[in-house]
Amino acid sequence: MALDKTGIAKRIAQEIKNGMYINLGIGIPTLVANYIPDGIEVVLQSENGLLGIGPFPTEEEVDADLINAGKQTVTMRPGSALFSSAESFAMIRGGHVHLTILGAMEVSETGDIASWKIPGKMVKGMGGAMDLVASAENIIVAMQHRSRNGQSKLLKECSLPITGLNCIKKIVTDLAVLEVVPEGGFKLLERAPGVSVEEIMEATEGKLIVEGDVKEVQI
Amino acid sequence: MALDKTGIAKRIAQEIKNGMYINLGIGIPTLVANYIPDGIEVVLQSENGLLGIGPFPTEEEVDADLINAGKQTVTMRPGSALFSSAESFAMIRGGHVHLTILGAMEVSETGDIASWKIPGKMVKGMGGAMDLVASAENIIVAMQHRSRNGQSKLLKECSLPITGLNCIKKIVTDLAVLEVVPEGGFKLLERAPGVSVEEIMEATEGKLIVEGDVKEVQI
Amino acid sequence: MIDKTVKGADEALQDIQDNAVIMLGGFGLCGIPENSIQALLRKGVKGLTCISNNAGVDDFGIGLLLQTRQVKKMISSYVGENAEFERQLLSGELEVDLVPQGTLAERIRAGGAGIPAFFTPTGVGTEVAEGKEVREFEGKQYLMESWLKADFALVKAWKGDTAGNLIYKGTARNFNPMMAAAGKITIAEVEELIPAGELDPNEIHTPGIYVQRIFEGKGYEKRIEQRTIRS
Amino acid sequence: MIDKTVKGADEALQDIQDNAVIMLGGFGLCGIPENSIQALLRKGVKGLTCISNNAGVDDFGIGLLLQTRQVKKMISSYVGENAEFERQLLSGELEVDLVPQGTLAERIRAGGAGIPAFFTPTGVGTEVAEGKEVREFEGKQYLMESWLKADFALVKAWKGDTAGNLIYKGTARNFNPMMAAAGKITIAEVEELIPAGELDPNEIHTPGIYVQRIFEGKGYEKRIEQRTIRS
Repeated sequence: MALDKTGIAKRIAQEIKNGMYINLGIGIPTLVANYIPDGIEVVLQSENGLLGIGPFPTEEEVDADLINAGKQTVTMRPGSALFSSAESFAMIRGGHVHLTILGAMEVSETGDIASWKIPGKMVKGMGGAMDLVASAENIIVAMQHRSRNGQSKLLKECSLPITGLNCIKKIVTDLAVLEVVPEGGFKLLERAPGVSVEEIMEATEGKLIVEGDVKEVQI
Repeated sequence: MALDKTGIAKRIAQEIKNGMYINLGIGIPTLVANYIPDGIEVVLQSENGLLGIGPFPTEEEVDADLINAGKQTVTMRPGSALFSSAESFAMIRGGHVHLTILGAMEVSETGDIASWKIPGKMVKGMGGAMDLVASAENIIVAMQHRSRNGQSKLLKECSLPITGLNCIKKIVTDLAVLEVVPEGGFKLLERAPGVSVEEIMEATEGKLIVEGDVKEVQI
Repeated sequence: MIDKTVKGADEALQDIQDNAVIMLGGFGLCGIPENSIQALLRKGVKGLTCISNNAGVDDFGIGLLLQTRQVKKMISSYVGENAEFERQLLSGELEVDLVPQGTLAERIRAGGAGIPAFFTPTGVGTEVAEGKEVREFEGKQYLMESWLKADFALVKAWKGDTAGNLIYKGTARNFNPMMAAAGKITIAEVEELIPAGELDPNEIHTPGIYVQRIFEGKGYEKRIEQRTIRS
Repeated sequence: MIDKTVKGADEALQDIQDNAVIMLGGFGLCGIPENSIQALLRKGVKGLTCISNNAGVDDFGIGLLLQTRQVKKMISSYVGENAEFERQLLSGELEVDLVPQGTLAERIRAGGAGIPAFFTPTGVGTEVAEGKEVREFEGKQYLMESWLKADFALVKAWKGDTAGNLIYKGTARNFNPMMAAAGKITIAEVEELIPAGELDPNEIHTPGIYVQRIFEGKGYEKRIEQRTIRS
């Protein structure tokens, strides 16, 4: 059974270590915040100028001057800090954010990511995604293994304009957990419960590396 | 009669216009603050992170955490702001400080200034002087016309390592007020009371430009 | 201290001309100069180049200036959420220069700080790198990016004093501090304008040296784009 | 929130090795990390490269580390007021790299901000330009300068919380914020350490992300170099 969005978020949450500063993208990555294990202390960064994102506000707490990068109203945890966009991206570019989790339209077997533009369709802009993928040491992509029309999103090469080159280290999809290896290729680390290696192979256009027995995701 | 240090400071104070942000160097430039005319509102910048330098503190007001760039204890005027050294030099480099007044060991007829190093003797470092002279649109030098051993400090070319190239616009010495003209040369604007053009010419190694009648400094 | 107070947005913006390059603070609709945008609408200047992280929504923020066709060019990082924008872009009426958000923030910071160019890893190998110098430092590739400056920077703060010192609130700070420093003329609108000397010098986000004109704004709507509530 | 508290300077500096590159905050003797300097003296690490705007005085600040010959190299903008420094420099025991103050501040800021190089007008045509690339932008010449980073940044703040957020006081801020961001390991000593959540997030000068270890310092002398009084 393939993982649903919650399942993907739960699996990614297992990658989170105590003391990490983390930037979560819009969509599934945002859900990850809900599944961080007890006893693990992390700080969530919002690139519009906040360290220490808290839960959504109650009706009474809503403050138009306090939003996250998805323009949603948020709150602050104790120990938060506010700063400018220049300072925020100084943090990102300077490698101070330990982990970035974001969505993608395509990932290549060399770790390229395409996520910001579909030529001919509306171009909304890259926002902070290009800065994040160019800078973070550790980037995890959360996405569906195939597009809505069934095409693999794990490719030999990206077909869409890329957001960053050779930057993705790990991918968690509805079907599998994969590592992009330095020599190129998606190494299959785990498969979704009940999903066979063959199914994953079929859904992966890029080079899939399977070594020994591949265990199932535990969430 | 040549101007004394107070006289030089008083003459420079006449150059100050309402609304200016000003950086004053150590020595005579610091004295200028005492002679800013009534009704002229200016803000003094200290490159270690303060806009709005006030007078020296009383014994009770002394605060080790509030000093100027000369490491003297100071106070803040109402409306002051504190900031980091990076922000301070962003202000300077970005041209936000309107006027810099500083001392010099030599000035050349093309506006070069030497003020930071005497080879073979102790080198203390340039501090913020190189940033100030490279950035300010308007720089006035306050100095003695000749060195202690009688040599001119207004030269064809600087003999000491320079602090900045083609940057000095105006010089106020004990003998004269001079403008460095774009085509090269010190144009004599004013002479100290009772000091003759000939005396100034003799004390000036670089090209001295004298046009018409040169009036006396009024202080 | 120098008093930079003006009566309101119309007086502050009286000398903006057609084809001016302007910066507008804000992230989404958070921290935008609402009063100055209204004054631009009233004044009707055209051919504007607007440097702003976003382009507002159809009926608020910079979206209003798009409706009246006062904008010739946008320099932004993200311009979704705006149907009129999309129409003008596809029809060729509007030029758009998309810049990664961190690069945009740093280019504006560089403009204020007198740094004409700098190197960033952002965008290497992407469309953004086209025509730009690439150089390797310590084994990694970087792009050279240049400063951004503006004829007018329109910023919004929470509190300000008559000397132009500003304090922002929450995430409404965003692009405002860098823009304040990068404008030849910086116009600050604040929710509360107080006499110089009443703000703690240690808490000031934008020192007054960067601000040429300041006024207390009126009738802030502070529209929320995504009102998300916890149950 | 992540708790970064350590007991004191000795614990904070326990893994500093000989030949480390360290940054030390402060301007003159204002805002220097007094406790961390004492710990360096106790630990006796040698061959240090010290990046600091100044070099202290003979018997205080970095001057103490010069007395014990623990410093191999200084990167500073101004090193007057120090006879032992002068002696070591003239005898060739000490390497010194003099950097204009604004360039020093910006190079450190670049180190923390992931910018390997930038252009500045400072030093064009001077000794500082030797061996550096010069380039023209908009009719003016600029030098290319590179980032500075450190193995350890030792900073001093007024108040700090257990999450590493810092607030400085007066002009004791100076180089501390940029250095906090440019250290692989940043050690902050504060006059008052308080629990996370008690500082206003809007008033923080250095966000905790930059700080790895924090402790409450003891016995600050805060020596004044030029005690100038108005009568």
